[in-house]
Amino acid sequence: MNRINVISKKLYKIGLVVSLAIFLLFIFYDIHNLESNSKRYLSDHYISEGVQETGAINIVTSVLYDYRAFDTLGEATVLLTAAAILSFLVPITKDKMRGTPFTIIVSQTTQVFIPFLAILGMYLIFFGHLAPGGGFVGGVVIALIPILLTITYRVEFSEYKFKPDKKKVSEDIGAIGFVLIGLLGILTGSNFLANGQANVSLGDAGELISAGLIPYLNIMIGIKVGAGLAIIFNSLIKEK
Amino acid sequence: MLYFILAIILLAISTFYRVIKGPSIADRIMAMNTIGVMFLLVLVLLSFYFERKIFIDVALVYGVFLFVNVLILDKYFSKPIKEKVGD
Amino acid sequence: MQISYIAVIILFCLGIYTIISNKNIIKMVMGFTILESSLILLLILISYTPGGTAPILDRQYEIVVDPIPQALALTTIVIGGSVTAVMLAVTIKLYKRYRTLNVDKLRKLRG
Amino acid sequence: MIDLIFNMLMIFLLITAFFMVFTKDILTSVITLPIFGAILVVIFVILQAPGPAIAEAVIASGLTTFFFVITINKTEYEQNE
Amino acid sequence: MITPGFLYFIGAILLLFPVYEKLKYMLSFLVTVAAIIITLHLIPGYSVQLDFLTFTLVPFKVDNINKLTGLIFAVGGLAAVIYSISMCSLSHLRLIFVFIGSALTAVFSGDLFTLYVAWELMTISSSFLIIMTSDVTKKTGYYYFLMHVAGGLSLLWGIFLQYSATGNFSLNNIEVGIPFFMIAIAIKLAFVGFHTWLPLAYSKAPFYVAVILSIYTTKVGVYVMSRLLSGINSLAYAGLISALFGIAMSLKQKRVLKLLCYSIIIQVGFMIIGISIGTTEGITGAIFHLVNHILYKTVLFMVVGVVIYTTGKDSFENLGIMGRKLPITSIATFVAFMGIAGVPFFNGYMSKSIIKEAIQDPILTLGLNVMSFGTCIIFLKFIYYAFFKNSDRKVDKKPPVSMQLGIGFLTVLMLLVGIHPFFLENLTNMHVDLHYFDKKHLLSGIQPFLWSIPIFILFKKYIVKNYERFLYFDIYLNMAKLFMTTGYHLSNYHDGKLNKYLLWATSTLIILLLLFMF
Amino acid sequence: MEAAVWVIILPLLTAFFIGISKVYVKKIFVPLVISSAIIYLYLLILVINNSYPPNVYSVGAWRLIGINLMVDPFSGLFLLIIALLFLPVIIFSVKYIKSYKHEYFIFTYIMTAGIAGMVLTADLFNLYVFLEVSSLSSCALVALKKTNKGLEGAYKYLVMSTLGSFFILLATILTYYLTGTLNIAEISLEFNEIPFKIKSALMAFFVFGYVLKIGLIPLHFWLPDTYEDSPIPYNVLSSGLVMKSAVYALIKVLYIIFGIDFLDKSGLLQIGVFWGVITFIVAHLLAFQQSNLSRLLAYSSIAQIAYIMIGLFVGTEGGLIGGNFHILNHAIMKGTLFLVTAIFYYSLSAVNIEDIKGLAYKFPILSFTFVVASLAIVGLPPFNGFISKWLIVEAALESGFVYAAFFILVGTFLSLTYYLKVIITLYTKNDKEIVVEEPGLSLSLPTIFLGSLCIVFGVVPSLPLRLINKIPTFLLDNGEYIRVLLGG
Repeated sequence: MNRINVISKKLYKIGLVVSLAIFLLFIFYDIHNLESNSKRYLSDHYISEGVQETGAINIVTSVLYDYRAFDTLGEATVLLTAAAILSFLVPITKDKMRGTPFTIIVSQTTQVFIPFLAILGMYLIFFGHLAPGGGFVGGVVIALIPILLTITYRVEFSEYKFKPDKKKVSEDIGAIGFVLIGLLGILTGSNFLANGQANVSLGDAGELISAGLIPYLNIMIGIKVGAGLAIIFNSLIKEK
Repeated sequence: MLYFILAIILLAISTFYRVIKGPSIADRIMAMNTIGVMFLLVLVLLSFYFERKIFIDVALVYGVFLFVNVLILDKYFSKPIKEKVGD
Repeated sequence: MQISYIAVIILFCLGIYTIISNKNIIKMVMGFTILESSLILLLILISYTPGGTAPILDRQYEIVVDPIPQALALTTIVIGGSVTAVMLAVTIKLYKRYRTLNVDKLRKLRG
Repeated sequence: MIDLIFNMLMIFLLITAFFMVFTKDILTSVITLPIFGAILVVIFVILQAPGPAIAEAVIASGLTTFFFVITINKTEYEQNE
Repeated sequence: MITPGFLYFIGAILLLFPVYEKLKYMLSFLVTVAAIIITLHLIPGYSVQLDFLTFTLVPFKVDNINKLTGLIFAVGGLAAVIYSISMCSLSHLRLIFVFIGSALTAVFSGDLFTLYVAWELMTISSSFLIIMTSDVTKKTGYYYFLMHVAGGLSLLWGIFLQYSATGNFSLNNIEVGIPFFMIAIAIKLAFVGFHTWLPLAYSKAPFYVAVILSIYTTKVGVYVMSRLLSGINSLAYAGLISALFGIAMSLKQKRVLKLLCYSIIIQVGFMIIGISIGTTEGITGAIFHLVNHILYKTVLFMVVGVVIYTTGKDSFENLGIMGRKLPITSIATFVAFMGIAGVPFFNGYMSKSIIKEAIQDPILTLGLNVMSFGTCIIFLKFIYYAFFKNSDRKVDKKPPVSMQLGIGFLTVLMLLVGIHPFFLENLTNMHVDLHYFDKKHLLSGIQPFLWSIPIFILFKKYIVKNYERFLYFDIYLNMAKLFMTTGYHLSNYHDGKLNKYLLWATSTLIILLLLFMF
Repeated sequence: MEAAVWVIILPLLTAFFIGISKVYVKKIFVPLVISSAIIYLYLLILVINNSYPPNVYSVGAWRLIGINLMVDPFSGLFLLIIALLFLPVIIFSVKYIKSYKHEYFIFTYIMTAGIAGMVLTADLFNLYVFLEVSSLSSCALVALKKTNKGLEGAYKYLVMSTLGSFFILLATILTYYLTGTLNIAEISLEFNEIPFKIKSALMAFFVFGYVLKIGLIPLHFWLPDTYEDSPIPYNVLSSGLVMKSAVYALIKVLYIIFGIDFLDKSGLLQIGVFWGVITFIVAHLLAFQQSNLSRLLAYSSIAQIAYIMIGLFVGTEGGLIGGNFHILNHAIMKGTLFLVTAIFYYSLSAVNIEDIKGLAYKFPILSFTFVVASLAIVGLPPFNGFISKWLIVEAALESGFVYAAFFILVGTFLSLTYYLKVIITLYTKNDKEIVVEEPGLSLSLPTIFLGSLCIVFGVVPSLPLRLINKIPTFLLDNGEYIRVLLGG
């Protein structure tokens, strides 16, 4: 009896999921038949005018950091919240992670690797408006430095090099910087997070120093994400 | 060039068998690393195929993370050693 | 390429199935990851135009794919990652308290 | 041709996803997670979305895997001993 | 013009400030007397309009009937407050003020909305009066509150139906939702089947609370019934049944307070009959009976209160102390008894005569006689214990002056109304074309009383005997049990299993999709 | 309207500065928190005053191609709720919260920013982002005490809210695919041409996603769990703002994007009213069984939200006024109840109903406040809950939902049963000697302020109704919204 019960429950679950799939299939099929590709005037506008309006040749970045920069503010806040949650869930005592010790080869490799990581991160951040990547990805790559230190040496060493308090503060500074750069728009008489409209010189598209405020926003996000992810990782490692 | 990509992907799929079957964790990590490297190659090849050099960035970042990934999997998933090492 | 929408549907439903049927907390979190991936895949799929190229306009291109869904996908990826991190942290915390990963055993709250 | 590659990748994606969900051993499914992420990265690149591809490489096959590894190390792994 | 109810509310608010003893006395005296004076000087036909939300309300409207009712409420308020002031705490006094104020507001309200608000305020304040007195009364208060809120909600539903059908809040022509108005009023009136709260509340609550409750709760019901449901003839029989039930129940009681409670049900039966006739005479008679009833029933409650205060219990044996040791109380008891029995030249007589005169139906006349007769028998038991049975109880403490003052005040009023019945008519210009003191009415009035005395003497040992408590059956308790078990089973489904919950969620999604897409 | 964007930025900036002050300048913490809350109140009043006629603030000055913030009477109402609740709760928590003080305030401010963003934004994806901000931070607040129950509640909350978010995201993506834009007004215009079936499927996803956060039966299960062992001042914001913001988003999406005609045609109005009726009856039955005060109040919240949903789904002018007024009233009443509970907890750590026995004689004024608020939430006159329930019932009757109207009255009776239980326990004398810690003025003053609002809004309902009366025309005819957003 119990067995039948279990099986019927499982069948019920599968039935639910399959019916959901059928519904989705119907919806997608209907949508597919609609010929909706004509409705792209917004993105067409971005593609045709984006480079001129924002000065960034990476349209995704210009959408992310200029047209829809408010989303990015929210996204950064989510990340900050996550980092704050993880850092406050951490107790004072440290937990022991079971793992194999690394040999000298790995630690040497790490030493070689770290400058490379720093340069890669910087590149991703500074060229955010020219190439794929941007503040977020660059921040994560920079955050790999403390992560690598943590896994090859130990948490103490990583935290000795990068103090948790300092990481927290730099995360906050990154977030504040984002908002403050946004406020520059208000100062110049335009709206919040305004870039080209606020008479910021956009420069020549394609140059490193161009696109007005976008690179600076990228830097701020980079700082924030780097610090935030380092906090998250180390917190998880220490989690008791 | 696309044939190369296709071949690599087929190889990757066949390597995935090791992940499914692999008796030990180390086998699986190794297989995963292999597949990762194959995809790294695919990314680079695709960049050439599309003639967009910026796609190389993706491969670069992916490569970095593949390295760290394998490191972390190695460190924490291989059989623990009785002495307390690392945190 | 339109056939790959089916893959999105399958992934989505697989994620839902994992969440509702798996009793292991970590597997549930994994289900959320799959769910999130399927939505990102959907975003990228709808951004794609056949013959288009990436929206990085270092020179003039004929057809460029839609940049907006890509931006949305970036945001979604970050949010999803943050949520996953928080979930895993809570998971560890719960494990330390209840000494189990079975969802059905977390039953202090009831009634 | 590129369509064929794309479809192969989709099938591979589904295989990994199903394997990830239905395998009993949680370590295996975590090892599969970066493969899943990598396939997504390649798919994104084929779909001309390098930005999301990088982000996916960073988050899904990077950080999320780290988090999972640590979590399992602290929970399941302890249980096994 | 200020409404008397508002005055009481102001008094309650003033009492919120820290008031010391003497000021408390002064304030309550001032408020109650001022309320009487204001009520006396109200001019029938006056009304106040107020815009509230989207509708125009008439929170204050005076006519003859409610002026008289308001007057007797104000008088009762004065007497009750004087009676109880030495015993009750400040918070109680506040609640009493709110209670009296809302009762007065209900009486003077000119639309259903105000009526409902005042109705619920009465419920709230009286329930808290019961709840806050002692730990014994908590359950009673719970029960009382729930019953009354159920009644209030029934009234509200009636109001909604009426409002959506007619679009105004007029009190006069209720067309829709009459059953719901009936239920509401039946609960307030302690009609048979809805009466369970009354004996519970009045006997458990402290006596001064019972005094105050007995003045207003059921009487507001009577007043509202006269406004909303007058002229539904079939209700007269219901009132008769209710009264007969009251007689049967009150004969069985061991405790004096309970006897008084059931006798309220009987008296309310009179009023229901009067109102349901629907003629002017009938309604006037009912309202006059309401006035008289308030007078004597309050006195009786107060008297029992004195007994409880002095001896600590309210069993029949304790009544004996009245005969010798408490002269004012004894006189008051006697006057009240004569009044309730409807003996000519006492106050109950006049209103009973009016109602009797108004009735055309022979069955109802017979029933009315039976009711009078039953009332007499019940209260003869009371009198028997008070004056004829020897009692060895001792008086521990003397009742305070304020209590006796309250009793005395009402007794004087009773005598006044009894001897000069036109006093009430003149006061409010409600003239009934009736010669109270002609032979026919005198004879019919005194008959039940005269008959009851020999019968009481004959069947004394059956009547005086204290019966065992009958099996107590309450349908509402069973309903509550059903409610509790349902809730228990439901809460068992919430066993904390996340997978189960998620399954519910997904099923909901599928159902939603099905519903919307097909 | 510069102030509109400040409403979102200021709490964010405050949260970031609190993060810095935790490490370096510890002394400025309390002044920072309080002064920011006061400035925030001023800003909110400024925005609310300018909420009619509606106006648009374009972030980045991009107008239609960027993200816009829309200040309209409907969002003005929510800002009013924030204005009424936020400062009292902040003042309350400065003394109340003892551990993880900085984190508590960081999360509270971020949560408020998220809710303000949800309320103001006129962009579908932005709505999702801010929804995520508010739900993640409120999840953190649930786990703040780090007790077993708190963590478990946080986990359940996280799972449910993430699931809901994914469905909302799915619907958002499909909407973008169909219309090529994310601006709500443009979507609304484009939606006229979309076939009925696709629209209803999208609506099902939106409804499911948001209702998961609102917590109608049977999607309510996570809600009481999050209330049970979380810091109680957070519960005030949770029931007053977080749940309500989901209601707000749902109503905005449904009424503005889909339009009332479509809702009527697809049968959502009927389904919604029926769903609401079921929900509050079951919630009342369940609330009676609870022994934990917070949990009881949580179930009561579910029931009250169901009333709100009935009011909003009736689909007439009166219903919208009633529902919106009940949103405001419920925030105030539940806020009062939770704050009183918090003081009880603070004074003798009592959360179970038996524990509060006899406390009325220790805290006479606070208990009176509790009684007032609970009678108001039951819906007895002359308190504010009565007025809004009256309006809802009237609207339901007018538009033919007679059963809903009748059951609301039945629900009133059912809710009285358990609130009266609590009140009676409060007023029962306790034999044990109770040692209490004095709450002090900073705890009791906000409570009494909110409690007095219950009476004030009951006696003078025209005060908030002046704002609320403008909402229905605005929602029922989405033309004005579209015109303002596109052209104004």
